[in-house]
Amino acid sequence: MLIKTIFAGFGGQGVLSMGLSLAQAAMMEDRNVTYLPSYGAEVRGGTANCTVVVSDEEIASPVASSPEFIVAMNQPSLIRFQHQLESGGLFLINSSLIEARISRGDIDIIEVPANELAEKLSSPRSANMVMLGAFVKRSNLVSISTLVDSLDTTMKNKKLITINQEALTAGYDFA
Amino acid sequence: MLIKTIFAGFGGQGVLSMGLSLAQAAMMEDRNVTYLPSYGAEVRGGTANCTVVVSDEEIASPVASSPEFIVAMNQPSLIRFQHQLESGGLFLINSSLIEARISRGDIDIIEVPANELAEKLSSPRSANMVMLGAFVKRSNLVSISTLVDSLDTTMKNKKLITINQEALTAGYDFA
Amino acid sequence: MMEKAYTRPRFLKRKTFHYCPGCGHSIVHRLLCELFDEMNIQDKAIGIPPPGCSVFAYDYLDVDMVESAHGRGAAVATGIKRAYPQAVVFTYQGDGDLAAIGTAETIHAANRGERITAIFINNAVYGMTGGQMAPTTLLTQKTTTTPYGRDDRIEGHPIRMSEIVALTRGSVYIERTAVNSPVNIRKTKKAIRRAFETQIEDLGFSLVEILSPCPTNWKMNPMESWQWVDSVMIQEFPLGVIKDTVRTTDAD
Amino acid sequence: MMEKAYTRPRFLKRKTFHYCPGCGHSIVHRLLCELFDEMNIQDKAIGIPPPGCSVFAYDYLDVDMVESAHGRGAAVATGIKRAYPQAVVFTYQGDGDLAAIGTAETIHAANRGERITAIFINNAVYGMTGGQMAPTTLLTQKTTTTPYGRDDRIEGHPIRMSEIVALTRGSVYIERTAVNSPVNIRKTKKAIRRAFETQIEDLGFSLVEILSPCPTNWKMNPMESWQWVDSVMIQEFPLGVIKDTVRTTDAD
Amino acid sequence: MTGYIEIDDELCKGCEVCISFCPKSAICQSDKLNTNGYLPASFNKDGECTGCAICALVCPEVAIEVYRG
Amino acid sequence: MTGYIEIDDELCKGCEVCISFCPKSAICQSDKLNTNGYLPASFNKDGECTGCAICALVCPEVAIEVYRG
Amino acid sequence: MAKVLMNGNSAIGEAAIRAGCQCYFGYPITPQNELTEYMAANLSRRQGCSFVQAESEVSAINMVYGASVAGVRTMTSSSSPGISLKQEGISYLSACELPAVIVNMSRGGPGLGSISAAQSDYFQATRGGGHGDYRNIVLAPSSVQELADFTHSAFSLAEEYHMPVIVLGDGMLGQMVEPVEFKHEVPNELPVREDALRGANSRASRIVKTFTSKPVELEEINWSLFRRYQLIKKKETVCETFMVDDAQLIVAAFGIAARIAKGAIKTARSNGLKVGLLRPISLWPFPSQVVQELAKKTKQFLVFEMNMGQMMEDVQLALEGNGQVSFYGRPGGVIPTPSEFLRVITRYYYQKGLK
Amino acid sequence: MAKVLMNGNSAIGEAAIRAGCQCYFGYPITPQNELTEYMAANLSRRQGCSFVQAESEVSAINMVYGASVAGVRTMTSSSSPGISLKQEGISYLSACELPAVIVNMSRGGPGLGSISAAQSDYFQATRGGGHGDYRNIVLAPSSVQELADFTHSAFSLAEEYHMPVIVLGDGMLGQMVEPVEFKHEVPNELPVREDALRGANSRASRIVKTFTSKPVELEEINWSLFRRYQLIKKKETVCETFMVDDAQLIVAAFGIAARIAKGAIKTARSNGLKVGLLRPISLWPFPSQVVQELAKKTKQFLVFEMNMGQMMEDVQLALEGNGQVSFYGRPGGVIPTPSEFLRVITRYYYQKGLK
Ligand SMILES: Cc1ncc(C[n+]2csc(CCOP(=O)(O)OP(=O)(O)O)c2C)c(N)n1
Ligand SMILES: Cc1ncc(C[n+]2csc(CCOP(=O)(O)OP(=O)(O)O)c2C)c(N)n1
Ligand code: SF4
Ligand code: SF4
Ligand code: SF4
Ligand code: SF4
Repeated sequence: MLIKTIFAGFGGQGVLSMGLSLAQAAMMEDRNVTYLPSYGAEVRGGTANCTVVVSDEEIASPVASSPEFIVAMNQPSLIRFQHQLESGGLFLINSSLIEARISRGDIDIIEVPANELAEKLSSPRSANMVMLGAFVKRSNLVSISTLVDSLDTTMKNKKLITINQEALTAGYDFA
Repeated sequence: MLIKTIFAGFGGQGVLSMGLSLAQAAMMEDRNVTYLPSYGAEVRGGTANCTVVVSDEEIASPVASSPEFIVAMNQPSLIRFQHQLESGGLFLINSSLIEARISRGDIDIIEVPANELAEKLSSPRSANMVMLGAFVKRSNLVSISTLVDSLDTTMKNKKLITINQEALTAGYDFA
Repeated sequence: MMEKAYTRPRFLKRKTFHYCPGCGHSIVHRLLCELFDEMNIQDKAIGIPPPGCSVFAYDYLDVDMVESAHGRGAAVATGIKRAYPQAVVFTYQGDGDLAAIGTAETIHAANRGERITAIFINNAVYGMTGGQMAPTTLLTQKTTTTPYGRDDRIEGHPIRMSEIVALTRGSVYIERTAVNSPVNIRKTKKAIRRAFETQIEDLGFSLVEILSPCPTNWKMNPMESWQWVDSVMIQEFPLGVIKDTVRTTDAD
Repeated sequence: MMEKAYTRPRFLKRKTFHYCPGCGHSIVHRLLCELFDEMNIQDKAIGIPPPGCSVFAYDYLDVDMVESAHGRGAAVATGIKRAYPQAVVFTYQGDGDLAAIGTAETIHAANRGERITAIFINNAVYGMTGGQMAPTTLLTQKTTTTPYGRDDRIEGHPIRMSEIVALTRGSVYIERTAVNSPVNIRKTKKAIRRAFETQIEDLGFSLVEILSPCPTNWKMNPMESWQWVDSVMIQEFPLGVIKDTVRTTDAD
Repeated sequence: MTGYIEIDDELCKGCEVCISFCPKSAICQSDKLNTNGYLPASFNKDGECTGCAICALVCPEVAIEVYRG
Repeated sequence: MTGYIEIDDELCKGCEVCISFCPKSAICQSDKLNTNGYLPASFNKDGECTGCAICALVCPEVAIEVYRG
Repeated sequence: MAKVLMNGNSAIGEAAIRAGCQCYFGYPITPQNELTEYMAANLSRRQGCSFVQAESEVSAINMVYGASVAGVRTMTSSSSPGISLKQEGISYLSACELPAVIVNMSRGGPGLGSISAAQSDYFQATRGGGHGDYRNIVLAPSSVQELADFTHSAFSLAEEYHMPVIVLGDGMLGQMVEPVEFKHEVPNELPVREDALRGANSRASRIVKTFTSKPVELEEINWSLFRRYQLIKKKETVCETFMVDDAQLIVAAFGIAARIAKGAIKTARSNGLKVGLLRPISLWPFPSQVVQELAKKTKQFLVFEMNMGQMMEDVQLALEGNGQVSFYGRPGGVIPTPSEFLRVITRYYYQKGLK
Repeated sequence: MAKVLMNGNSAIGEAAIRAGCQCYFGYPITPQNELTEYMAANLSRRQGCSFVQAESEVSAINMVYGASVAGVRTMTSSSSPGISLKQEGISYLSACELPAVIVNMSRGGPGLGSISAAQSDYFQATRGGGHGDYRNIVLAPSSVQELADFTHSAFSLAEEYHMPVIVLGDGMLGQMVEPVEFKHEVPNELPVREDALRGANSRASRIVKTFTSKPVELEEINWSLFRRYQLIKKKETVCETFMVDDAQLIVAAFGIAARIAKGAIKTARSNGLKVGLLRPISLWPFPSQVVQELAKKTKQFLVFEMNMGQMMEDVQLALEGNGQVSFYGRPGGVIPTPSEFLRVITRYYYQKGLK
């Protein structure tokens, strides 16, 4: 079992910490895991994305040309990655910021109004964790409890931790 | 036929131009010739020497570990090079500046009071050419006439040329 | 009927800048393109952008351009100018590039009086590589390689490269400006024009140091960064003409 | 009965110098050895002679010494001092070494305020390699690479490195002296002592620029060359304290 | 009003610099993201833009064209 | 005379610097080359050397030892 | 100690500190900045330690030279173009027999190239890109864990053999995050070499140099270095083999490429192809004997590198003709996936008529 | 034109000027100073030409880069340590496909080493001491005449293939004086390349660069370079053979070593030993086919280099096992005499039981 996931969005949306938290949780569940952020000269505040590979065996490459899961936090990411998804894969869409539709029939699509949900929790910046919670519910990659615990290591600020943990659960319950 | 000659002396004694003039003459006589000056960090005004190889075939190396001829313009050179001379070889000594004797019976030694002879010509700085003239007489490497002509190319200053050409002949006649 | 009061310069290629919102680089790019046109030197200009956030400058400036190794802009410019003196040659260097690895190349090109112009973008950090300390980083300023703030006892004081270059007698025009306000932007354009002129007049080496906001690595929003240039940077790097041997007499 | 008024310094190894007759290098060597003794730092001193006529300095100075790559003395010294701050670290560099290829290393070590001392031998030529132009070569001076005399339009003016280094705020003591007369030689020794003191007092970077005769490459006899230092070199490179932040307040 | 500007939504990165410098506060931020995820500046037509072109002078993205008359 | 010097013939390179700076002209050049081919300086014993040590101060070869008393 | 998630660059930094690295000298360059930044955060204010962001890579390597002369454990890191600038310094370190650790997280070249991962500095690292006859031990990790482990051993090797040791990684290894375990604690006492220059205190003064006007002296230095290199070849050659026993085709790859290859080989095996992996871990000394051993059973070798074919030459040199070498290379920073490479393996396998 | 006596360094300078070299950028270093000085005397004040003594070798190579971008014939020269400092620049020149001539009059290494002649920069020159996959044509002269001739052809090759060409000499070739004949006159018009950057005058603006955020672009650059390298291997491989037809033992040597070897071989022949010489003139591309041809008749090869064994690897690579390779090397600047090497030849000849 080897599962590749791409998280993509704007620079400010906390896409990378989605990936890191997932990776941390996977490690805590003793799985093999790699996390690879996108880096490059062209990345100047613009879009960001990262790839997380979770597996039971050694992982050959942290790169995912055709991932099983894609989480798109904004429209450009949807456009850029929609054709990369493995057929039969799952595409999570942040419907708060994305209107465009995907023109593929061979994949599952789930829409999560991540920003709205975050607003409801009156913590707009934790839309990413809402999305991550929803993702984990559907992907079943790690247990939501491990994920919640993982924030204790991936985040420093205690106050933020609780807020984000709520966000995770909210997303999880929504999906 | 391949003949190696080393000219050695103090920095100021014009040792290098002796070698260059010989090389020039050899070239003018269509022989193969190489000239190699000593160079190095330790050479700071101190001693200087050069090697001239004259041959009828291609010359493999411009270096002379055991030369057929050695011309020593001063005492340190004599000390340094006396044991390098090929047995049966010829050692020319500037007796004006050298008292020391050579402790080898297997070689020919010729003493030329180069400085005195130069003084006589009232051109003390041309002791080197006196010595070169004597050298050519005994070595027969090139004809004295070619050597005399060679100065026209190796030297710039016309006045010096005539003085040095006289010196050459003086040395030639002496030896 | 309305006439155009401002429109995109013709020698600025039509492409969205890759720079961060509020970055000063693209402003300087625009000024250069306006000058290529106004001074009509577009057909003589050769630009040299070394690595740095502006490594892609050739995607925007519609003149001949050649990439250079990090810090070697002044040497490359020397080579070009010596080979083809008719050209108007300029480097476009960051503070890491010009004031750190390029220190020797810059000072000696200036000292030789090479007829070239250095556009020196001082944003007090290494932008492209992610906000490390630059020689121009201010005291106590936090960067990714001075996480505890720059300490003069350990990392030394910010270096005033323009003043150093001004000591060389081959340098003829040096001015420090900024691109954080309408008036400073106008002055910057004047300075660059003047620098190009001294080159064209075959007088010697010219350099324009431009204080430029880097909101991303300063961890500020654009307007905060524009104000920080005034409130902090200019205290350490005063604006103005540092050397003008043509107007005044030799400064050193 | 007679007592010794002058005898060979104990930390000067017994060996004939390889330098040319009248060369200033060996005088500076002697002064250093006298100071190792008088300041009793021989057991703390670490010297760095890069390539140059003085590359063999370790044959004479009886202290720990390490060869450095050409121009990198200040970087090597930085490494040593950072690893072992108790040492008294000095570089012994020619003008080609310190003012040409070593420009960046020197300026940035000074700017960081490294507690090291640079002994900077300015003889207006590259001696070891046979008398090529140095950054300090005077205008119209003929060298093997300026056979027509140095021309400021082509090769630029001689560079005043000490004044440039003085602009960095990490430098605390900078003086220019000469070794061409009894009084200048005495002043040189005082300057080096002062430089070592500022290092030992942990104040910052110190540099002593020493105008030094090179009869061989100047094509003069020793006394002519000693006089040329006065008559020509000092006009371009005025002697005296250039910076002393301890005595006076910061110069820049 | 004696002038007006055109802002290219897609070039704009929402840095708000023009907004801060506009002497007539004739520019405000729009509330919908452009495709690059920025909230672009938008010209408020019934403000009193004089076409002074200060916004264009400061705009890092060269996203503004100014008309005067 | 109140002082005298010893010159090491073999260290000396005949640069004549000591000769030029000796205030009492108590040093002259010898007429025989040393083994390195230099004409070394030589001390003239019946000059009036004061042992001021200026020669030693300027000698590039550290070839001079000075005695005073 | 428990596993932690870390990117490769930071893992190198942590491992170096635990190996007693006292002085780090570096200069920013992507994709190794996290290492420089890690040292800034964790070494710059540490008691008795020092971090300097040099004005250039040239300066950084010469600072390393100085710190090593003073007897402490020291390192520098950079990526391809920056490593090119260090060549003179590396030659000096090698000549003066000074220990140092040099990390190259290499990127696409030549020129400014790309900041993506590549392996095209193999020749530079193994043949010595600097002047003169010298070699450096070159270690090629292929995971974050190995980056940490090899960095640690690099310091010991450098000290044992008095020479620079190069850790040759790449941009992807530096950027990727994996669980890593650090097996050593930070030493309470920082080691100082016996032969350090620290002033002629109750001992004679010392000289560290190579320059000589007598070539024979320099020849002797070269020969003594060479004798040491022979010893290192015997004792320090390391490599990994995977499923080679019955292999009809052996893939030779190092670093990140070996890791990708291994993934592809597993699938190839499950598809019934008899494919094995030879992964040199020490690139110099190169595991030539192992290659010769393998060549006794397997005749087909497929070298896979993220360059135009560099390690390939070492495989050919080792084979001396007993074995056929094919090459698959992706230069410039392109990183093929295991499945892409699987297709390559499969094609070769059948082309060569293997069953 | 008649023969003149000249030292090797000056001969290179004169040949370069006659090849239309317009800009020279250098930095003093023994044993190549006569070349820099020759250019100072003969290029610095020449109409339309330029000589710059740069502040360093790093600067010099980047000035060459600039002059080449502007379309003129340009060169730099140095010796081993200085060449190490040029590695990044050479990588950039190669990446941007810019013609340039680089002369290395190499000396003893590693480190500061010695100023005597050596051949230990072979790997650096032929493998690319800089980062990334690139090659340079490397020519190895063995006489003052060849220094002149090869310098001239180096400029044409550089321009034809848009790449740097290295003339790899040594300290002795640079210092020695021999008769030399210059076969070309100084061109009345200095050539300017078509693709020069000289301003977007009545043409679109041009960009010279390699940097990209898309590795595939960089990969394409690498592949196009590689295709050119293949072509060069076909067309520009040059070597000399001497008395190889009936040879039982073939000596392989380049540059000054080949010249010494030839002298020794002549004597060996007169002593009845069947010895021949293989002298690669282009070190890259290396004359592998010739080696393979020779290996059909001769099985014993003795590689002689003034280093610890570098070209030896290319001989082994070419032989692929059909032939035995022995090595005799003198590193550090030691220059053996023909008679010394004759003893070596003789010893090997009988050890290998050759008749
Ligand atoms: C030899 C070399 N070293 C390091 C780098 C990495 N690098 C690229 S740009 C840069 C400096 C960027 O800072 P700056 O010059 O201030 O320009 P900015 O990005 O801030 O505009 C560095 C260190 C490189 N490309 N080459
Ligand atoms: C990288 C490198 N470039 C060039 C040289 C050759 N070189 C040795 S010393 C020197 C400069 C000598 O001049 P200077 O520094 O002024 O010292 P001086 O000999 O005049 O005392 C040079 C260029 C070298 N050894 N290494
Ligand atoms: S990092 Fe800074 S300098 Fe670079 S583009 Fe962003 S704002 Fe501009
Ligand atoms: S060349 Fe000049 S600097 Fe060098 S030893 Fe001779 S006089 Fe002194
Ligand atoms: S200044 Fe330009 S980029 Fe910034 S908000 Fe205004 S229009 Fe947009
Ligand atoms: S100064 Fe010294 S070296 Fe010179 S002549 Fe006098 S004693 Fe001799």
